[in-house]
Order: sequence, then structure tokens, then C-alpha cells
Amino acid sequence: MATTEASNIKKIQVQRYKPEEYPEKHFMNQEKGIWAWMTTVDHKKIGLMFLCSALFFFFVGGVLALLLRTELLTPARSFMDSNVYNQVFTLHGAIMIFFFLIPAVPSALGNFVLPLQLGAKDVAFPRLNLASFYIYVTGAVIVLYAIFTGGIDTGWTFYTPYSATTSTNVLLITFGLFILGFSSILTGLNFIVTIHKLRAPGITWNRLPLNLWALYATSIIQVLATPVLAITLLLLTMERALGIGIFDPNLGGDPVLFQHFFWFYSHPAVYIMIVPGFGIISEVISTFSKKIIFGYWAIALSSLAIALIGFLVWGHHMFVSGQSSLANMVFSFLTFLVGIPTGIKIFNWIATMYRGSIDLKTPMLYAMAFLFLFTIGGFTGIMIGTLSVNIHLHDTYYIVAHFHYVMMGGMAIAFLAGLHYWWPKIFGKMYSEFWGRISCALIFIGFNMTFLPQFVMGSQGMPRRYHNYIDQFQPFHQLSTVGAYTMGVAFLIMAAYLLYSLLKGPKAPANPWGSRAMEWQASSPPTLHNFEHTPVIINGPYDYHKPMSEFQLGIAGSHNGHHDHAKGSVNVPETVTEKE
Amino acid sequence: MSDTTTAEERKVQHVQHHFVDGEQQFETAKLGMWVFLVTEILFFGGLFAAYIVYRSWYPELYTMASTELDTFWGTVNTIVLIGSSLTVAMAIRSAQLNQIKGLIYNLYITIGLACTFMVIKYFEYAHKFEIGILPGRHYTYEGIAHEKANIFFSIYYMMTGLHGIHVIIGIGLMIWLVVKAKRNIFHSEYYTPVEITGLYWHLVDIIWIFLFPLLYLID
Amino acid sequence: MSGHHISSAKFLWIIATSLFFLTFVTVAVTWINIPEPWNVVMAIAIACVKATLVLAFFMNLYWDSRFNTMLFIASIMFFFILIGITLLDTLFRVDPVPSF
Amino acid sequence: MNKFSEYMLPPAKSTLAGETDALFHFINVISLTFLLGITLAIIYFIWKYRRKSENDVTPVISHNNKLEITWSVIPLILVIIVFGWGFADYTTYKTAPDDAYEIRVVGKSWLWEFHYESGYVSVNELHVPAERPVKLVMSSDDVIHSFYIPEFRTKMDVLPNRYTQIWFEAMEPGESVVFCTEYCGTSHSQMIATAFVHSEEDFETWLETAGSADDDLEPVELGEQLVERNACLTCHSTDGSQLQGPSFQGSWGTERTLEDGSTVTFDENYVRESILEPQTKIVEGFPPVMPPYAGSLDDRQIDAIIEYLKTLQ
Repeated sequence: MATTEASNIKKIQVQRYKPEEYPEKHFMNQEKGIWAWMTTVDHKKIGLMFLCSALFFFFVGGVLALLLRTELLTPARSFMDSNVYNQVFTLHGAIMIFFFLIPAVPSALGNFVLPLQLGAKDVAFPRLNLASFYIYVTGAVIVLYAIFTGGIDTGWTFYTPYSATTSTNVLLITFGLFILGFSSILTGLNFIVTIHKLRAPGITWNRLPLNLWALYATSIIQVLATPVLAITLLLLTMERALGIGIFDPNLGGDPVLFQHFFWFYSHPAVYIMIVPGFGIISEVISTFSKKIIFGYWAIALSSLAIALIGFLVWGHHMFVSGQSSLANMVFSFLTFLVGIPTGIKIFNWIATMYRGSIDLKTPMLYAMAFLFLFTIGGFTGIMIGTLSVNIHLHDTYYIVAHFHYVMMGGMAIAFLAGLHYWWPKIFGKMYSEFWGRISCALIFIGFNMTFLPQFVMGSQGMPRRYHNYIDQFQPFHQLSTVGAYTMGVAFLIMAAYLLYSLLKGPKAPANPWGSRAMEWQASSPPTLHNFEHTPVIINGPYDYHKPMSEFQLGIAGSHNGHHDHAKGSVNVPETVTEKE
Repeated sequence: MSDTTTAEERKVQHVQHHFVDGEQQFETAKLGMWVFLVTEILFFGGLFAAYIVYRSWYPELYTMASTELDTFWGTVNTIVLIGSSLTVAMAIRSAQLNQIKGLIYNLYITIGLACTFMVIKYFEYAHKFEIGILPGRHYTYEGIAHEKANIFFSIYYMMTGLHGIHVIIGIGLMIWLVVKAKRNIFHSEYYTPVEITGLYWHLVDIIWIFLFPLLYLID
Repeated sequence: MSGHHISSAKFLWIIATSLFFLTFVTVAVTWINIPEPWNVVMAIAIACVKATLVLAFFMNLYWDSRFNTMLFIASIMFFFILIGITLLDTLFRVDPVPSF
Repeated sequence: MNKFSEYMLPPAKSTLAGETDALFHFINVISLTFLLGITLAIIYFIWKYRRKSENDVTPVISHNNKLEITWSVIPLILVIIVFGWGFADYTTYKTAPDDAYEIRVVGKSWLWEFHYESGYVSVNELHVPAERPVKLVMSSDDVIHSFYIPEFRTKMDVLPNRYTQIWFEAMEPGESVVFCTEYCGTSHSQMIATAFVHSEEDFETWLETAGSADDDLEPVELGEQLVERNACLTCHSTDGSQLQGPSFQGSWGTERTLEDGSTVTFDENYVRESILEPQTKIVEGFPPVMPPYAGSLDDRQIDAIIEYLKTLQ
């Protein structure tokens, strides 16, 4: 890479462009009307539409979770039948995973931020981006329709032969998810190409914000893994429609083969969910510590390493499924290797805080919560990656608690950090710092209250997906339910202050956190084409030791600029036409 | 070539606002297509994996069942698809050289060959349906003395069926290209849709190149 | 830029002819009985040569940006991960047999 | 710390449990140490390096190779130890001793059948000798189940198309709960059995008398016991409430409408047929999920059940 850069240096005339504060015209009011939104190809609007849908499904999934926890207050039936309970936990899982966790950071926040951080006007294929949204909506509509016409009770894993024999609406739902997969693929494709081809002058690979490294790694997984989910779901659909028998033992097939196919996607999918969260945490910790990130390359490459090794470990979901001992050994070993890059990230983030100037604003508070919760999630992952211990803990509440610590405590908390971090950028409004912190603290307390007891009862042998349970587990379940309600209240508070912020909140300055990253050099909210000039980057996104004026450069004269502050010329690697 | 715009204007009018120039747009589109082809390969990869696993379990089943597939028509179809790949390559060449007529003719031949492929496929399927080799639980054929014979044909139908759907999509894309070419949209500076459809079509060809020996040529 | 390589018509015909020829070869080798597993190896090897010809000269990877080749190789690699590790299970299962 | 692991785990009642528990404990200690360190570091940094003014200048510390290698290699060594330890124990779990006493386990939605070499079949009651290795060879009649005894720390999926096995050696007489841990449909959470561990002599006696223990019971009494023992009550209530299947209460002699619209009388023949081949005549509005009992109930037992059902008016 170094030689390419050296040979590609060219001189560009630059001048300083300060972002316009409190712009009159921005992307939300430049084109008006519902039709302008529906047909927009603007990545910011599409990102917002994704955000709204994801939040809607987060709400639905959350309500389902509260229903489950309420039902589990008593060992026997409280207010739901077994069949209803089974449908509700299936939907809670499927909705949270496919409709919230997977699109929430890449498709929603990522879509908004990625071109801004690259200094680009849009993603590479804006129309494909819109198509991706409508494919998501189509999938969602099909799944919602299927839920109201029979539902599904297979668990979100759709294991055969149960999914091939149950009388619920498996066919329609898997078909809906099949369609949904293409949304994920197209977003990933778009991001990869955008990061390669649409970087502003000066953004070399070592000046790429870590958020983009994370999104890049995520996109690679999306592109490589989702097609396998698509074919698996298609085969499952065919299994139900025609009885092709590849996975159904009644027709001669092998159910464990289905599990291989399913987890080949669904384990990397865990990284689709969590890796973009890593990106957000890197941005937030650096910004609020006002300090250069520690171990830039270690964090960037560990994202890629996690993406790669993440493809090699799917069988740790199948240690007791009847797969061969050889496969178990290989999968267990590789699983532990994933732990290393993840640990490296945690240490690097903490090292970034060392001797920083730490401002514990709401996004930073979420990032700290993330560090704690995700570390627990990671260590319990080591526990259940261990072959002998996994035999005991597999399919118990220990697993449930573990993946909630990773998915909710990791990914959802990171998403909230990102939402609060970019909120002023997206909407141009500030929210109440006080209520933000209160709600964050409540979520943290409620979360631990919900899931710590689940570790204990899981270790004691409480199996997951149980409608009724034996009496000895009741105190843990009750504590867990109280915790879930606490979280519910915290989310209501959040909804309230965020809505208030939208309607009556004070206007946000362009760069309220004093960040050096590219997206903060656009106005809040950004204008329709993000930057009125062509931005030029000469410093890394975390170079807090350099003056702000060096972060607001653009090609001179590429715009009818009214802020003519400084002019000069800099040497810039010619990245836009850079080749691999 | 009857339009009044100058060559210089034609050069830039297709460039979307967020690209610097046509070159960047072309490279971007091509990279996007390659990433898409990656997903296609893994999509079919799932089926190939199922094929390999079952073949490793029941090698004798594959030997027995493949005798039901007609090698002659399989070979003809291979030739037809390779021929269509050639004409697509020629079509791109015509576009690069600004020979719009040649582009359209080559696309016509490609569509013709693709349809030939599908017609042959139709007769192969029809014959199998007739003797009871139906997909999945509808399988009734008794000519193969193996209890898992239905699974071989499930895999056969899934693989060739999905491939067939890709061929049909390809035909649709070619027709779209012909319409655009007739409207005089393509020229030597802008032929991105032809190029990326070509990439897609070659991949469909490559998948068949593997399907043919794996399904038809097991002796 | 490398994307605009223009092949001569003659060259394209040469590639196509070799593909036709290889198709004939792959059918022809089934007439002589090569023992397992070499018949499979032979068939796959010929298919790989054919695919490489198409990739390199019809899809222009030979003249194109190396990154596109890398993408293609990556997809094949991940396919091998899928099938390779799955085979680690399916080929090495040892199932107990009930004694009554 | 030891107390902590003990609190988290159920009592260890098989010879292998100790191994698992030791590793569980080891990982807990390491994890909690790291977690404590990380948490303290975070809290200390937040307090020590809190922002004093908007113009704070921070030092440029971009990386430190020695430090980074240290914190990559130490966890690597630790996880390799954990992997090796876990794998070693796992191989013990996998290899049953040659002299292990074999019992066949069949999972059906939603009950466990245990077949003994003597031909005796018990439902939802596993009887095993203490201090002797026992090998369970398992299969399923329908979907995937998973056989789990928390107190023995052992678990294995039960598959419809293959046999799987586990083995254990119970340490002392007692009772342990058996769960199904692979989601298998409506009454997944009721697919619970009990493992009775007998001393060697008690087990032999039990095995000899198991088949004939019911001989001197009245048919109605026997029927009641059988209905309970064979997990009929998981789906059929005796108080009129509706579960997965029709309630037994007040059923005798009534007309039933079937899925295809025809009707059938709830009599001796229908009950017998429904026990042996449950899928042939499904009452309208109920899912076809009952497993067949052919082979595990003999004529005398079926007659007893019929007598019992007659009493539920």
C-alpha cells in the first residue's frame, strides 16, 4: 500500500470550509412530501426510513419479550397457552434478529453515516439502496401477514424435522425471510463498493474511520453468508412445499445437515450484528476521550479477523447435535480463536481512555455499559465454547443469558450509543442529557437484573424455550421479570425525551462533541448532497492533537463558497482512483 | 446515430451526480457486479455442498440415478450455453467498437440460444415427469433400486431448476438490453449494462459447466 | 484503465472452440472407464479448466483489476469452508448400534 | 469463589460431574478476575481522566507493540488451556466403558420411553443402578429431542434417523430430573422424566419385578396408574380442560366428529385404535401429534385404561 501512495501523490488546491451552523435548508426539508420520501435515493432518508422500521420492530420485539417474561412469573400457565407461548418466543427471536439487530446498525445508522464519513455524496448505488429498503419492507409485510394467518412456532432456528411437520405457517415466514435476505445482501454489496470506490481525496485505508472498517467487515459477512441462508431457507420452503427430503428424515434426509447450513449463515450473522457495534464504540470512546485511538490497526484488523474466523466456528452451536467428535474438536478450537481479536478490541478501547479527557455524556455512558456487558458476554462465550462444559450448559438459560449479553448488552447498547451519538447530526436537535443518563442507568440496572439470574438458573439446569418450569427456578424467573419491566420503563423514558427533542429540543450545532471525524464537518442536519464542496482529508479521523482547521478542508473553488477563510495547498494521495 | 447531442455531451450525460467521471462509474458498477457474483456463487454453493455430502454418503445412488439423465441432450445444452457466452462476449465487443447493429444481432442470437437451452430443458423435465420422476414427495418412479433415489432427483431439480430460473432472468435482461440498444443509449463510452449483464451470463454458463459433469457424466 | 480491454473476434472464437473441444473431451473420457475416484477428478479438472477460460477471457479477469479476481477466489474459498468443515462432520460420524 | 460455583451448579451426582465442575470453576475464576480488572480500570480512568476543560490536550499514544502483544498472547495461552482441558473431558464423555449397562431410550413427542434388555418398557421413569456405568442408546420417533440430566452434567440430542449415545455412572441412590432440551413443539416443557438411581441389588429386584408389579391391581386402579405413568396427562386432562388433545372427562360413549367430517363413537374399539395407531382418526380441531403406543402397552394394560376412562364421567 505504501508504494501505491507514494507514486500517487498529487497536489490539490484546498481551502477551509467551515460547516454551516443551523442550516435553513437540509436533507429533510429540501424536498418535501411523502412522495419525495418514498422515491428518494438519498442515503440519509433511506437510512432514516430503515431506522424507523427497525425501531418499530424493536418495539414489537420488546413487547413480545415483556409478554414472555410476564408469562414466566409462575411455573405453570399464567395467561398464555403453550402454543401461544411457543409462537411468542419464536417471533421475539425472529423479529429481533432479522428485523432489528441485522439492519439496525448497517442499514439504518450505517446508511446515514457511511457516505458522510467517506466525504461522498451518496452510496455507490443509490437506487439499489432504495430497492434494499423496499425488499426489507416486502419481507416484513409477508412475515407480518404470516404471523396473523397462523404464526410460527419453530423457534427462530427452524430446525427440521419439526419445521417440516408443524402445522404453523413456516412456508410463508421462511419465504419472507428469504426475501429479506436480499435486502441485507444489497446493503452489504453497496457498502463494499462505496468504501472502495467513493472515498474523498485523502482517505487512504489508514485514515478510514474505524466505524467504516467495522461496516466493511460486516458487509463482507453479509455478502458471503447471507446467500447460504437464502438457499437454506429456499430448501426449507421446498421441503414444506414439495417434500424434497434433503433435510427431512421422514423422506430420507439428514436434519443435522440443515443445522450446518443454517449456522453457516447464522453464526456469522451474530457478527453481522455485533461488529458494526464495535465500530460505533470506537468512534464514541475516541470522541469523548478526545484522544487518538489506541492501536488503530489492531482494532481495524481485528474486525476483519473476527469476520473471517467467524465463518469457521458455526459448529459450536451443534456440540450435542450428533455431529462427529472430530468436527466438535475443530469447532471448539476455532471458537476460542475468535475470543482473541475480541479481547484485543476491549483492551485497546480501555487504553484509549488512558490519559484522555473523558466526558461522560450519554453516548459515552452507553459505551461504558457496553464494555462491561460485552465483556461478560465474551467470557461466558468462552465458558460455553468449552466442549465438556457446553454439554452441561447447551440449550439452557445460560445460553439465553449469554447471547442476550452479547446481542442486547453488546449490540443493542452499542446501537443506542450510536443513536445518541449521531442524533444531533441526523435531526439537528439536542436531547436532554439528564434524562439520557437516567435512562441509560436504568437500562443497565434492568438488564443485569434480567439476565444475571438467567446465568444462575441456566447453570442449575433450566432448559430454554420452556413454557412451564419446575418450582425451584421461580425466584430467578421473578427477578428476571422485574428486571425486564425496569428496562421497559427505561425505554419509555427514552422514547419520551427523544420525541421531545424532535419536537421542541434545542438546535444542535454542527459538531456538538468536538469530533474530528468527517461526518461532523457537515452541517447538522446535513444538506441534501452532504457537502457543498469536495472534502479533502489530510489527517486521520482521530488526530485530536491537530487543530480543527486541518479537518475542514475541501478542494478550492469546487463550490461558490461564502466562507473563504484559508487557502493553501496540500499533498494528497490520490485515493479515488487508487487500485488494489 | 440520429440524435443531435455532440459526442462530448453524450460522454457525460450518463454519469450520475455522485461520481467524479464515467470511468469511476464504470469501475464501480463492475465491482458491484463482481460482489453480486460472489453471492451467486455461494447461493449455488449451498446446493453443491448438499450434492457433495449426499454423494459422499451414497456414491452408488449417484451412479445409478444419473443413468436416467440423457447425456446427449446434456452435451447439446452445454454447447448451446457456451455458444451463447461467445455471442455475449461478441456483443460487448460490438458495443466497445460502437457497432450498435452488431450488438443487437449478437444479443438476438444469445436470446435464441438461451431459449433453445430452455426448450431442451423443458423436454428433459417433461420426459421425467411422464415416467414418475417428480420432485420431492411426488416421486413415484420405481426404476432405481435405491431408497434415497428421491433425494438425488430433489438435488437435480433444485440445481437445474435454479439454474433455469437464472437463464430466464438472463433472457429478460438481454431483451432489456436490446430495447435500450435500439434507443441508441449505448456507445463505446457507455456500455456498462451490457458489460455487467455479460458477466452475469458468463457466470450462469460457468455454473452449468460444473452441473453438466456432476449430474450427467457419472458412469 | 484496465476495464476496457477489447478482444479480437478471432481470439473470442479460439476460446469458444477450446471450450467446445473440452466439452467433447469430458464426454469422451466417460467412454473409457477410468476407475473411481479418478473419473470424478478428471471431470472436475476439465470443468475447472473450462471455467478458468471463461473467467479469464470472456469475463476479462485476465486484464481486469486484481481485486475482482480476489473477490472471485474469496467466494470459492468460502464455498470450500462450507463444504470442507461440513464434511469433517458428515464423513466422520460414528453412530452406536443398539445391542438389543 | 468455590462457594460461588457450587451455588451456580446443581448437586454433582455422576462420576463425570466433578471434572466439568472443576473446569466451570476455573473459567469462572479467570473471567471474574479479568472482569474485575477491566471494570476497575474503566471506573478509575473515568474518574482520574475526567474532562477538566474544553481545551484539554491529550497525549498522542497511537500504539504500543509490547503491550498489545502481551494482552494478545496471555489470553491465547489461557484459552488453549481451557480448550485442551475441555476436550480431554469431552473424550471421556464420549467413550463409554465396554461393560456399561445398556438401556434404549426413545424420545416421542412428548414423553421418554426406556427399553430394558428384559423387554420391559417404562415411560418417563429411568431406572439405573448406582456405581455402575450405564450407556443410553437413544433415538427419536418423530422430531429432534435432547436428553439432559443436569445433575449428571450430561446431554445429547436424540435424532429420528440415527442412534446417539451417552453414558454416565451415578454415584449414589436417589432421584434426578430429566429434561428435554431441544425444542420439540407444544408440550416441550412437559417432556420431563425422572431418573431413579437404585443400589445394585435394588436395581436387580426392580428389574425382575417391574413387569409383574401391577398384576394384583384392580383394572380401574391399574388404568389410572398407566394413564399417569405413560404421560397421557401431558395432553389429555381428566377435569375437562382442553390441552393438546381432547379431555378424558365425560368422553366415554359420546360421538366424536373427525377431521374428515365423519363421526365415531368413543368406545372400546376407538380407544384401542387410538392408543395403537393414533394418527388414523383425529378428532376435529386437534393436531395429529400423539405418538403410537404399540409395543409398549399390552392388551391387559389397554383394557385397564379403557376401564379407567369409563369411570371419568
